[in-house]
Amino acid sequence: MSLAKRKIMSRHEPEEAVEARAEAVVEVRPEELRILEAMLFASSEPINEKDLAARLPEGTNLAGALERLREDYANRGVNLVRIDGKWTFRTATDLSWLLSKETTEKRKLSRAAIETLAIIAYHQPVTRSEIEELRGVSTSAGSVDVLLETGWIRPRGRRKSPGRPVTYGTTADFLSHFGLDQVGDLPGLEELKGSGMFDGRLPPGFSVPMPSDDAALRDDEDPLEPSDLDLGLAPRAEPASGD
Amino acid sequence: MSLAKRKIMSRHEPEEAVEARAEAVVEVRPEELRILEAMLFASSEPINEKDLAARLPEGTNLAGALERLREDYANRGVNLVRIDGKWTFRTATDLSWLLSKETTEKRKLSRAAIETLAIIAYHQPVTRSEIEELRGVSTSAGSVDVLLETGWIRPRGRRKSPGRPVTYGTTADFLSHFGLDQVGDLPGLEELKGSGMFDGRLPPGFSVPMPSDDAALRDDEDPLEPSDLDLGLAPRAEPASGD
Amino acid sequence: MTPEETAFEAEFATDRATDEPALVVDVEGFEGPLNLLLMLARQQKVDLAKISILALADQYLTFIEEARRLRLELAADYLVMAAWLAYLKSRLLLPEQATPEGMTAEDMANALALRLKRLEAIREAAQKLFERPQLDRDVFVRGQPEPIAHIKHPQWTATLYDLLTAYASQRQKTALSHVRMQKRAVWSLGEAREALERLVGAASDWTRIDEYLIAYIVEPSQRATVLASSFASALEMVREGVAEIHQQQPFAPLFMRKRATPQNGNGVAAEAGGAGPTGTTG
Repeated sequence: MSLAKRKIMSRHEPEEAVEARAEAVVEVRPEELRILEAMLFASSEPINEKDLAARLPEGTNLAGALERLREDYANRGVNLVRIDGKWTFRTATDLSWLLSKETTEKRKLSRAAIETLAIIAYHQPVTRSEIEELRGVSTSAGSVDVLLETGWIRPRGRRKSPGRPVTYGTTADFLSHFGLDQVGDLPGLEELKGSGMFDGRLPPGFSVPMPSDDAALRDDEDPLEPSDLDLGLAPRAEPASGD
Repeated sequence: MSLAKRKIMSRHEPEEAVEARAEAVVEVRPEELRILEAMLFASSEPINEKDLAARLPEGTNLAGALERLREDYANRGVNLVRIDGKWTFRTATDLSWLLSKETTEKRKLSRAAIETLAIIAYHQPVTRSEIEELRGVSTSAGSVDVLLETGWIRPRGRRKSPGRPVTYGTTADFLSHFGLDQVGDLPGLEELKGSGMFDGRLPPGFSVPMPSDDAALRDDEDPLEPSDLDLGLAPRAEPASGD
Repeated sequence: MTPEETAFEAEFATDRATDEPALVVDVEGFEGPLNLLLMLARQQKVDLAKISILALADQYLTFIEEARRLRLELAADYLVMAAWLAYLKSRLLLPEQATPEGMTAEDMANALALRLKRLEAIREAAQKLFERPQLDRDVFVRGQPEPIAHIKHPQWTATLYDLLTAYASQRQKTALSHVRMQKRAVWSLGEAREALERLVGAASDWTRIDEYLIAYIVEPSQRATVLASSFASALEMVREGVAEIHQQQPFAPLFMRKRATPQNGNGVAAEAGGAGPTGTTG
């Protein structure tokens, strides 16, 4: 039952109904919620809905149960979130002050690398020369290497254009690190569309303005060749079949 | 607030009070509970009360907050538990089955096991030393163990001979796996020759037995003793030293 | 690799208010001339769409001159941009000529403004991205994951063909090369004992064991085992007090005889020791 519903009901129902409902909520917690809680709590990795459904009784409304759980935990110290289409519990963002003491400081990315990551994220699939054009500098090799090392980007294919440059995109780790359900949820995408950011490289009439980390290659991409992998070009690439 | 208290209150208070309380519980979750939740969730090990108290606002009733949290989670899929004086979340014990995943995995029998199985199929009832003699190599106990695990062979009795070795035969599962109506349907010498499995250079007098898996013991067999089963001997091996 | 950024106050900007932020330029070129242009453009404090490209070009060129006066080594990108801007500036200042084959100066200026706008947009996007709560910095996953135990149940597979070929090939192999190892004849201690008891029962005087044994040795190959077992059994019989044994010197013949009629007690002891009564077969 949603929070909103509960409030409305408590306002319009007689006392007994409220009481009965309160008891139902508190005491007889539906088994599917308990199962979801247990599975999601136990794992540190997000779990996809198929795997969750596999452990639930037949006919359970998974989407409904997840939504109910999400609401249950919305104001707790631990929240249920969806990352890359999968579900996981994470600590509430406003409590970061509490926990950050425990962690060691991660290496900070240079501004060039941050900018390069943003270009890859918002512009994917994108080649190095396109990154360079956007940034107006001709030396982005270092940034790309650093980003490959973080595991947040991956070479995903080769552009069908002279020189067949490698195209880059983001990984599931990227979504997980920034707590995104999908690249479509990147902040400020609308503003970027408004800035004409996506117009530049697209031929007229070609309307794929949104970034996509879909493993499926675009029409203008060829797959990476085995030799690309041998060269260590794609050491961190996710298997194409990974999702 | 404890569960018991909440129930009592909802029974004796006017509707407004119940509503106010319900909202208080749902919406304004005390910060100390959120902090405890987040800390206990994210910590890599159970936390003692001193460390918990260090992160809480001054003057917080830690024992009360922990008790409240313990009750909050008592009927959830995850419980707050105290282990060795420290606090941690654990999957509810009745849901531990969720945390194991059972899969079947296809595995091919080793060459030695197949050979041993073939001898047992054709020559049953047969003892391990007879298998060894037929195979011309000392059969590893492992092959027989693996075959017992497949459910395709069974110990059927003990040979009336010094040492009273266990005799083995095939099971109904064996027939079902290999698509045989009866073990007598296994091809005989002429059929084997005809299908090219023997290349013709066989010594005179060479024969292939007409196999039978009749459950009735033969004249030279004694039944297994109850102790064979009790000792786990039956699924395991011949009692070379057993008697 | 973090670009080593070199900061210096842009001294040329004398016409600007002193409270404006100092320009920070990485001369190694990791940020690039577009970045510099963007910083200069921001100082115009207008919408990038309404920026004066001419003024911007002037500021950029002034900056480059200043940098050269300070003998800063600028990356080539900066110089290329300077040359391009100088060209653009000259085109913008000249009356526009219709050149069907190329872009007009205005197109070029607009294209530059668009590039700046894009760079700014991606900058803002990057900032928003990194303002998001980040894993292991702001938000945390379960610290004590309870691993899902994976219980594998093997499902064994084999085909009838495997079975039959395995059967045929091993039967064939053993049928052709099966050598029945002759069971090695070993004279057991029991056999030796029995023989020796017969020996000492038959003769009460010293008897050479080896002489006696030769009668038993059918095959020369058994000589060693017969000798060893007999000797061991003889020692056992001596220990039990049933017989006596003596030898003149190392490697000399061994002599054995029944012990002189034992006392009652001894006899009982010998029998209790499990030895068969002597002379039963005599």
